[in-house]
Amino acid sequence: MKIKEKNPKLNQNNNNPIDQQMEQDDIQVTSPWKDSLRQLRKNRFAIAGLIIILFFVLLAIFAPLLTSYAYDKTDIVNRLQPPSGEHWFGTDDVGRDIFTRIAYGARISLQVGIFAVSGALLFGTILGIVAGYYGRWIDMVISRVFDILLAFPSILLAIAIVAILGSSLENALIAIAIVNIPIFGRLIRSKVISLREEEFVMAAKAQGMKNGRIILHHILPNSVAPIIVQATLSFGTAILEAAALGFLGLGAQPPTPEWGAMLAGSRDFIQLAPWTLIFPGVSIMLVVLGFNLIGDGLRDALDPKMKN
Amino acid sequence: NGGDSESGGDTDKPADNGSSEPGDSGDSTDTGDASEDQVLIFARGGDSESLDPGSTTDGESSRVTKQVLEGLLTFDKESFEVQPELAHDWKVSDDGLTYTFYLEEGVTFHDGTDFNAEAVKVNFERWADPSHEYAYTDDGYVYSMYGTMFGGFKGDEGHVIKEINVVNDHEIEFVLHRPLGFFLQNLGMSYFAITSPAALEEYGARINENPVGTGPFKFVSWSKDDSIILEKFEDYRVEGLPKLDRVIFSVIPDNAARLIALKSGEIDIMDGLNPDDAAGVESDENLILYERAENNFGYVGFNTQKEPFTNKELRQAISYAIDRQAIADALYAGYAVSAKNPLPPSYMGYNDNVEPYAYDPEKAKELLAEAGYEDGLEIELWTMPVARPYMPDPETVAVIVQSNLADIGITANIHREEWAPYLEKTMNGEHQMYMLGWSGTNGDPDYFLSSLLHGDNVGTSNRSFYVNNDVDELLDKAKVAVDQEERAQLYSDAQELISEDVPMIPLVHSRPVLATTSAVKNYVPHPSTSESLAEVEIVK
Amino acid sequence: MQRPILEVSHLKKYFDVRGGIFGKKVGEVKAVDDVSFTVHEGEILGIVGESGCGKSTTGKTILRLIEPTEGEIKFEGQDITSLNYEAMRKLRRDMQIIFQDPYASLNPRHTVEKIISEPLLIHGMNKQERKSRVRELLEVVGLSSYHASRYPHQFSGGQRQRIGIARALANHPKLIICDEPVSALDVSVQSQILNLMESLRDQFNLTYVFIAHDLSVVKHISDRVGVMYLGRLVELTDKDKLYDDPKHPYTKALLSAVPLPDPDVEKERIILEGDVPSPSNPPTGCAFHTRCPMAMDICKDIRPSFEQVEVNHFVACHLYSDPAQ
Amino acid sequence: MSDEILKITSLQTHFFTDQGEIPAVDGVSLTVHKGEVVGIVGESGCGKSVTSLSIMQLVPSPPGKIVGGTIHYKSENLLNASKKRIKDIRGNEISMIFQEPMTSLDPLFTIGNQLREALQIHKKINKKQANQKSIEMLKLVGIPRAEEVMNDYPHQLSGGMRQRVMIAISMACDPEILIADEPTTALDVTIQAQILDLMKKLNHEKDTAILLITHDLGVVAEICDRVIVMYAGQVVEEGTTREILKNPTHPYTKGLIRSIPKLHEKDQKLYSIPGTVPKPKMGMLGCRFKDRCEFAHDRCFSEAPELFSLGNNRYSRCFLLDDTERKVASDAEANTGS
Amino acid sequence: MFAYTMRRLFMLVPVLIGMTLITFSIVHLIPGNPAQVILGETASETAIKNLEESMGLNEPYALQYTYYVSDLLQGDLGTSLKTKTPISEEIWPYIAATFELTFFAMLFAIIIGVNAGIISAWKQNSWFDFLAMLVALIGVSIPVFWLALMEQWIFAQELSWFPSSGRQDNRDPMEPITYFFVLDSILHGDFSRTFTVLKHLVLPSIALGTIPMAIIARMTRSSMLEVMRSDYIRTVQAKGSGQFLIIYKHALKNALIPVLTVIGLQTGVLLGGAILTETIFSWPGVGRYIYEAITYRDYPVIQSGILIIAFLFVIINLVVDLLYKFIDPRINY
Ligand SMILES: Nc1ncnc2c1ncn2[C@@H]1O[C@H](COP(=O)(O)OP(=O)(O)OP(=O)(O)O)[C@@H](O)[C@H]1O
Ligand SMILES: Nc1ncnc2c1ncn2[C@@H]1O[C@H](COP(=O)(O)OP(=O)(O)OP(=O)(O)O)[C@@H](O)[C@H]1O
Ligand SMILES: [Mg+2]
Ligand SMILES: [Mg+2]
Repeated sequence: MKIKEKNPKLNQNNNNPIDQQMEQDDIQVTSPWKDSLRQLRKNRFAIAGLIIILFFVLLAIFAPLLTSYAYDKTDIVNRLQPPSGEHWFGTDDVGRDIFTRIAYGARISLQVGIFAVSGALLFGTILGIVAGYYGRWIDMVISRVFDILLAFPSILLAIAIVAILGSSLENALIAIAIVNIPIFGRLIRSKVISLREEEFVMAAKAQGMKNGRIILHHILPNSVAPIIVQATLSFGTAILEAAALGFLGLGAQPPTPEWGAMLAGSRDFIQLAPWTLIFPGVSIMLVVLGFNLIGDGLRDALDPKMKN
Repeated sequence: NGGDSESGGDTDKPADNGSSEPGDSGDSTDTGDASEDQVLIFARGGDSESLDPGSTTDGESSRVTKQVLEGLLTFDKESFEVQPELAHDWKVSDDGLTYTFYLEEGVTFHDGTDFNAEAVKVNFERWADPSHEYAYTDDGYVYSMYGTMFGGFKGDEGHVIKEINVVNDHEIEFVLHRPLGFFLQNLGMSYFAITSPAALEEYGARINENPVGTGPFKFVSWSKDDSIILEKFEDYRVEGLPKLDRVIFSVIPDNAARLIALKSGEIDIMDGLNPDDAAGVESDENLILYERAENNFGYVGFNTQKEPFTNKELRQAISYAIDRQAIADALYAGYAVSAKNPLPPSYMGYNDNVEPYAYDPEKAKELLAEAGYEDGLEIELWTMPVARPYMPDPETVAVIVQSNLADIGITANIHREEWAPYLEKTMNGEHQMYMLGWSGTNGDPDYFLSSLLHGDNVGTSNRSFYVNNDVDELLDKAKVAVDQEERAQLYSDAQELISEDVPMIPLVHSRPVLATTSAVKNYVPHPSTSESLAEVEIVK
Repeated sequence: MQRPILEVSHLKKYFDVRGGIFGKKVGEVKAVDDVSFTVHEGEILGIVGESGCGKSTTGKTILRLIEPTEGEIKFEGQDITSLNYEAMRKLRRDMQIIFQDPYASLNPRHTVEKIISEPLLIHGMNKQERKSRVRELLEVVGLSSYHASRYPHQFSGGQRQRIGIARALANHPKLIICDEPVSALDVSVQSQILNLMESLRDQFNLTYVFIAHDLSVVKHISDRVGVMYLGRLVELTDKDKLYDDPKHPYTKALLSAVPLPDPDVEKERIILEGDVPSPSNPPTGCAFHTRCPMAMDICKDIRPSFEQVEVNHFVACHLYSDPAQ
Repeated sequence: MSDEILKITSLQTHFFTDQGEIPAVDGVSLTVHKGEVVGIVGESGCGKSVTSLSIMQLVPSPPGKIVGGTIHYKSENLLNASKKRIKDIRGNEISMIFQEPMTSLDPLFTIGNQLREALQIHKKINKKQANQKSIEMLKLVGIPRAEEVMNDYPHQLSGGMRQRVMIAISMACDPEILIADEPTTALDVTIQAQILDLMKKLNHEKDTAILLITHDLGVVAEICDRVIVMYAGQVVEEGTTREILKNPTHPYTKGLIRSIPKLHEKDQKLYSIPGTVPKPKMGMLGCRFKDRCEFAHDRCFSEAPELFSLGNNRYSRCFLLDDTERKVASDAEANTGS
Repeated sequence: MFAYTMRRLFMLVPVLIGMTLITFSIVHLIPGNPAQVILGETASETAIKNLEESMGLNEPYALQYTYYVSDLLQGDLGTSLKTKTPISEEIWPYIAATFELTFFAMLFAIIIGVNAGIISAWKQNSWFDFLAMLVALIGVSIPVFWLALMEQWIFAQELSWFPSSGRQDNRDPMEPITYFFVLDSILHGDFSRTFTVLKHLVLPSIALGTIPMAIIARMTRSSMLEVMRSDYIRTVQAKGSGQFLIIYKHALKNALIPVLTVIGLQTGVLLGGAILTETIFSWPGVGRYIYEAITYRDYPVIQSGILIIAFLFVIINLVVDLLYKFIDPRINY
C-alpha cells in the first residue's frame, strides 16, 4: 500500500478548509421553525390537542349542517329530554337541542379565544416592546400599569370591567382581552430586555441598524416562540374566563349558546337533567385541554428552555 | 344585648347545649309526640338585608322580622285579609279619617320593656319623619315602604297621616288628612311592625342587626350570608306558642344545593324550589310540597304614547298572538296561571268576568290587518337582564314572545339593557314594547292598579304611559272609599276598561313552590312570602 | 508607524449600582476607569486582562454600544462621543465588532445570507448586488457560497465565528474591535481563525483592537499589547517588549502564570495571592497593591499615573515613576 | 509506578437520543496508579467528561448508558457493584470536581453545610467533629478566614474560592482518586495557577491520585505525569507528559501541539488542523481523524486503527505506527518538516 | 432583610394607588343610577332623590376620590347599601371564611401538587408520571364552577359523602370566636365539631384547589427535572449521598423557588375562583359577598370586596417575595 502525498479531500488552502463533516451530515436546510414543527409532530400529546381543537373547529364551522335544530328554537313540550337518537345530548329546560347549542357554542368559544387573545397579544406586544426596548420612564409607567392590573385576580378584574361596560359577550371579550394584556406585555417585555443584551442584537446595533429594524428583525422573531406558547395557553384561559363570566351572568346573554351561560341556565336541573350540565362542561374542558396540550407541545418544540 | 339573657328565664341557655339535652324540652311544647329537637332550619336563597323591617323592602328580611316583631294588625294565614295582632280591636270613624286601635295588654318586648301606645307612636313617627331621632337618616335609612304606602313622609303633600294620638297606654288614634281605602291593609304589612323604643335608644342605627320586638321568637345572632338564629320567646303573649325552640334561617343560594340539603335532612324548609323539581318533591314521601298563592304578575307592556303602540287594535292583535300557557309551562312547570288582569286572582275586586285575549293567531292577524299592518311591522322588544319573582327567566319569555309575534308577521328585535338603565329608560319612555312585572305587598288592588296604570304615575311606575281619565277616576274613588265592597266594584270596573285598552298584556301569575320535610307540621305559606312560624312544630 | 486611526483618552465607564429602599444609586462599578491609548492604522492592538477587568466594556464603549461616562474617543481624528444617533449609526460602517460567543452573536432565526447581507442594506445595495457580495464574503472567510442558505445552528463554532467575521467585513470597515473572538473555540479551530484574521488584515489593511485573556494568543497576533487590571491599563507597549521585558508586577505575574505546554521550560512562577478585587469597590491607590508582591507604602494611597517609561512603553507603577515627582 | 488503582478497559458509553445513538465514549482504556497524576486532553466533545462521569456512574440516564467495558477500582468492577457500594465509593474513595465552580455548589446551603454533608455521609462523626474537620479542610485548600467562610453562601465567594471549596469537599474524606474535570477552565490564569499549585500540593501531601481532564496542554505540562489524548470518543495516544509533548506520534497530537500559539517562541505562522472535530456517531468507518489528517491513506478510510503499543506504556492509534509502516511514516514526517 | 422589606413595601405604593383608582372607577363608570337600582322598580322618585343625596353622588369625581382614599386610610371601607352596616364592621367573617377556604384549598393544592410533582420528576416517564401529568393537564382545563357543580352532584347528592353547602352543621351552629371555624371549634374544645367543619371544607377546597394543584404539580415537576440536571446536584451525587437526601434536601429546596412564585400567583387565581366556588357551596366568604353585591349593585361592597381581595393578593405575593429571600440567600436588592 502506498501513502498518498496528501489527503485528497483536504483543501490545500489553510484559510479555506471546507468542512467535510457538514457536507456529509445534513445537506438539507432546516430552519429553526421547521425543526420545531418536526418536533411538534413527534409530540403525541400535542397531536391529541390538535385533533381535539380541529374537532371543535369543524363542529363550529359545520354546525348548521350537523343539526336540523336551531340553537334558540324552544320546544316546550320536549323540554328536559334525556339524550336520545333525536336529541343526541338531550334538551334543556325550554326544549332546545343541547347538541345544537354546543355546536354553535363552539363558535362562540373559539371566537372568544381568537378575539380576546389577539387583542391582548396586539396591545401586549406593543406595550411590552416599547417598555422593554426603550426602557426608562416609559418602561416605569407601563410596568406599573401592568403591576396594578396584575394585582387583581384576573376573573375579578374581568368582573369589574364587565360591571363597568355592561354584561354582554362583546364586553366580556373586551374584559378578557384587557386582563390578558399585562400577561403578554410582561412576557414580551422581559424577553425584549434579555434579547436587548444578546450579542446578536448588539451586533445588529453595531452594524448600524435602525431601532425599528432591530425590533422587527431581531427582537420580535426571537420573542415569537414564547409568545406563541403563551397565546395558545391563553386561548384556554380566555375560554375559561369567558365561561366563568357567562356562568355569573356577566358574559354572553341568553339565548346565546355560550357554554358557561348554558351551565348557569341549567344549574337548577342538576338533579333532574344532569346532561344539561355535563355536556357543556365537558366541552369547555375539552377545548381548553386541547389548547393546553398544543401549548405544552409548542413549548417543548419551540422553546425547550422555557419549560415550566 | 343584656335583654336577651334576662328574659331567657328558666329554660334554654342560649346556643349549643339547649337543643341536645332532653330534659329541658318539657315545658316548651305540650304536644306529646313532638320530638325533643324543636329546631327548625329554614333555608332560602339569599340573606336578609336588614332586620329593621321598616327600612327595607326586602322579602327575605320580612320573612325573619315576621318572627321577631309584630304589627298592630296582620294578615290571615293564607290571604291578605286583615287580622288583629298587637291591636286586638279597632274602630274607624264614619268619615274614614280617624282610626282608633285597642292594644293588647301585658305584652312585653324581648328586652323586657312594656309594649304600649307610646311605642307604636314612636315607631310611626320614626318612619314618617326623616329628622326623627330614631330615623337614622344619616346612616342611609330610608323608609321607602312607608312613603309608598302612606303617600310620602311628614310634610309631603300626599302624606295621609295627620297625627297620631296616644289615648292611653293601650289605646291609640290615627288621624288622617283624607281617607285611605287601604289604611288597615297597610297596617297588616310586616314592614310596619313595632320595635322596642328602648332598643332603638340602645342600638341606634345598629337596630338593623338587633331587632327587638314582641314576636314569638327573639333574635340571637346573625352571621351574614350564612345564618340568622332566633330562639323561643318564653314570655310570648300567646299561651303555648311558639312551639319551636329555635329557628335558624340559613342561606343556600343555589336552588339545587338547597334541595339536596333538604333531602339529606340538613334543613327543614326550603323556599324557592325550582318548579321543575316540584314533581320530584311530590313523589318523595319524606318531603311535602307547598304552593304559595299567586301575588304577582309578569307582563309585556306597550308604550302607549309612542308609535306604533298608540294604536289600540295593534295592541289587541298582539295580545291575541301571545301564548300565555306556553310561557306558564315553560318557565313555571305549570306552577303558574295565565293572567288576564293586572291583578292577582285572589285579590279583592279581581274581575273574573273580563274576557281574556285567548291565544288565537288567526284573530290576531285579522286585527293586525284592521290596524293597518297587514304587511307586518318591525318593533323593538325590550327585555330586562335580571330574574324577578314574576319572571324567573325574562330572556326566555322574550324569545317565546318573539316567536309568537313572528307567527303573525311581526318582527320583534330583542333589545337588552342593564337593569339600572332599563328601569331609567323605561321610566323616560324610550322604549316601545317592554317586559316587566309587579309583586304585591299589602294585598290591596290599589298597589297594583294605581301604580301601574294611573295617569298620575306616568313617568314613574306607569311605564306604559297609559292615561285613561275614566280609569283614573275609578281608581281615585276607590282609593279614598272606606267601604271595601264599594272599592271592589270600582276596581272591577277599572279592569274592564283596562282590558279593552290593553296598555299591557298580563302574562302569568306565578305560584312559587316550596318544600318541607314531612316532619314539619302546621306550616302554612303566605302569599306575601312572610309567614309566622309560631305554630309550626316538628314531629318526627 | 502610520497615522493614528483611533485615539482613546481618559475613557471611563461607570455602571450605577442601585439599591436601598428607594432604588437610589448606592454605588458604581468602575468597569473602565481612565483608559487612554492610541491605535494606528493597520496595526493590531491586543488587550489582555483577567475576567471582569473591563476589556469588553472598553471595546463596546469605543463603538458607543455602551455610552461612555467620560473621556474622548477620536476615530480618524473626529471625536465620536458627541455624535448624534444618526451620525453614529452611519459611522459604524467603518468600525465593526466581532464577539466572543459565536453562538450568541448570530441571530438564530436568520439565514447566513440574511445575517451577512443585513449591514449591506445601509448601502442601499440591490438584491443582486447583495447576493453576490455575500458569496464573495463567504469565500473570503473560507466558507462556501452554498452555506448562505443555512442557519447558524447548522455550523460548528469555528464556522460561526467565520460568519461573524464575514458580517463584520461586509461594509469594508477600517477598524474592527475583536472581543475575544477565539476564546470559545477549540485549540485546533482557534488557530484557523487566528490565521484567517491575520490574512484578512493583510488583505484589507484592517486595524484590529484584539481583546483576549489568553496571553499566547494576543502575543501571536498583536503588534502592541495593553494589559488591563481592574478597569485600568497598567502596561502598554510593543509585543516583544512586553513579553520579553515586562515592567509592571502584574504583567510579570500574569506571564509567569501561563502554563506552557513544554516540559522543558522551567519558569520561576509568581503565584499571586488572593482574588481580583471587585470593580465596585476597587482598592485605593494602585488597584493592584493588594496582590502585588512588590507593593510599597505609596501604592496604598496614590494611584500611579500611566506613563511612558521607555520609548513606546507605558506603565502605571510606582516602581518606575520618576523619583523626582 | 506502583499499583494500579483504577483500570478502565474498552469503556463504551453511548447516548440514545432523537438523532440516534451517539458513541460518546467508544472503547476507552486507561489506567491510573496510586499517587499518580494522569491527564486526559482532547478537544471539546471528544468524550472526556463522559469518561469521567462513567467512572462515577453519573452519566445522565436517560439518554446515557454504559454499554460495554469494565471499570476496575482496585480489584472491584464498579460496573457490577451495587448502588449502595457505588454511593460508598463516591466522594469517599473516588471523588470528583467539575469545571464550573460557579454552579457546582448548591446556592441555597452554606459552605459549611455542604462540606459537612460530605463528611457525614461517609464518616461516622457528629456535627461538631464534622465542623472541625471542615474548617481544617478549608484551611488546607488555602482559604483565609475559614471559620467565617463556613457560614457563607456560595454566591459570596469568588470563582477561585469556590473551586477551592469544591476541592475541599472532594478531599474531605481522603479519597484515593480525585477526578477533576477541567477544574480551571473557567478561571483566570492567575487563579488557575493557584489552583494547580494547590492540586500539586495535595497530590504530594496526601498521595491522592488525580485524573485531570483538560483541553489545555499547558496545564498538562504543568502537573501531569502521564497523558492520554482523546479524539472523537477514543484514546488516540498515551504516554508520559514529556514524551507526548516533546515527541508526539499521532498526527492529531502533533497538529494540536503545533497549532497552539507559543508564548516563548518567536512567532511564525500558526499551524492549523483543517476542519472540525467530528461529532461521534455510530458506524464511523476507518480512522476518525482521517478527514483532517495530512497523512491519511487508503487504509485509514477503510479500516479503524487499533491502539498500537510503542512500548514503555506508550500507545498511539495510527497506522503509521503499525510496525510495518513505521518506516514510511518517518519518511513522510521528514518530508513535511516543520 | 428590613431594608428589603421596606423597599418592597415602598414599591407597593403605586400599585395600591392604582388599585384604589380602579376600584373607585368601578362605581363611577357603571352605567345607570345606583339609587334607582337599589330601590328597584317599585321605588318612588323622592326616595331615589334622597338616596342619591345621601350617597353623595352629586360631587365631582376628583373630590369623591379624595374622600374615598382618605376614608380608606382611616379604615373606612364605606357602608353597604344593602345592609346599611359599615363594611369594615361586617367584612371580617367573610374574610375569615374566604381565608379558611383558600387556606385549605391551597393546602390541598400544595400537598398533592408538590408531592405529585416530585414523584413524577423522580420517576420521570413512568406510568405514574404519565398519569399524574395527564390528570394535571385536565386539572388546569376544568372550569372551577363546573367541577364544583359536579362534585356537589356526585359526592353530596348521589353519594351523600359530604355536605353540599355551608361551613358547618346548619342545625347546630357554633358561637364564632375568630370566625375561622376550624380554629373556633378547637377553641371550643369540641372536636366532633372540628370534624364536621372539616367535612364541610372538603368539596369546596377540592374544587377551588384543583387548578392550583395541577399547576403546582406541573411546575414542581419541571422545576425538579431542571434542578436534577444542574451541576450542584451532580456535585451532591458525587459526594455519595442517597437519592432521598438529594431530592428532599437539595433538589426540592431549589425547585421550590419557581414553585413558590406559582403558589403566590395561584393564590390570586384561587381568590378569584372563590367568587364562583363560594357561590355554589354557599360559603359565606368575600367571593360570595361580592357576588351578592353585584346582583344587588351594592357598589361600596363591590368596590371594597374587590379591593380587599386584590389587597390580599398583593400581600400574599409580598410574603412570597420575602420568603424568597428567606430561601434564597442570593436575593439581595
Ligand atoms: N451592564 C452592566 N451593568 C453593571 N455592571 C457591568 C455591566 N457590564 C459590565 N459590568 C461590570 O463591569 C466590569 C467589567 O466588565 P467587562 O465585561 O468589560 O469585563 P471583561 O474584561 O470583558 O471580562 P470577561 O473576560 O469576563 O469578558 C465587570 O465587573 C462587570 O461586572
Ligand atoms: N446528555 C447528553 N445527551 C446526548 N449526548 C451527549 C450528552 N452528553 C454528552 N453527549 C455527547 O457526548 C460527546 C462527548 O461529550 P463530553 O461532554 O464528554 O465532551 P468533553 O470532551 O468533556 O467536551 P468539553 O471539553 O466540551 O467538556 C459529545 O459529542 C456529546 O455530543
Ligand atoms: Mg468580556
Ligand atoms: Mg467536558
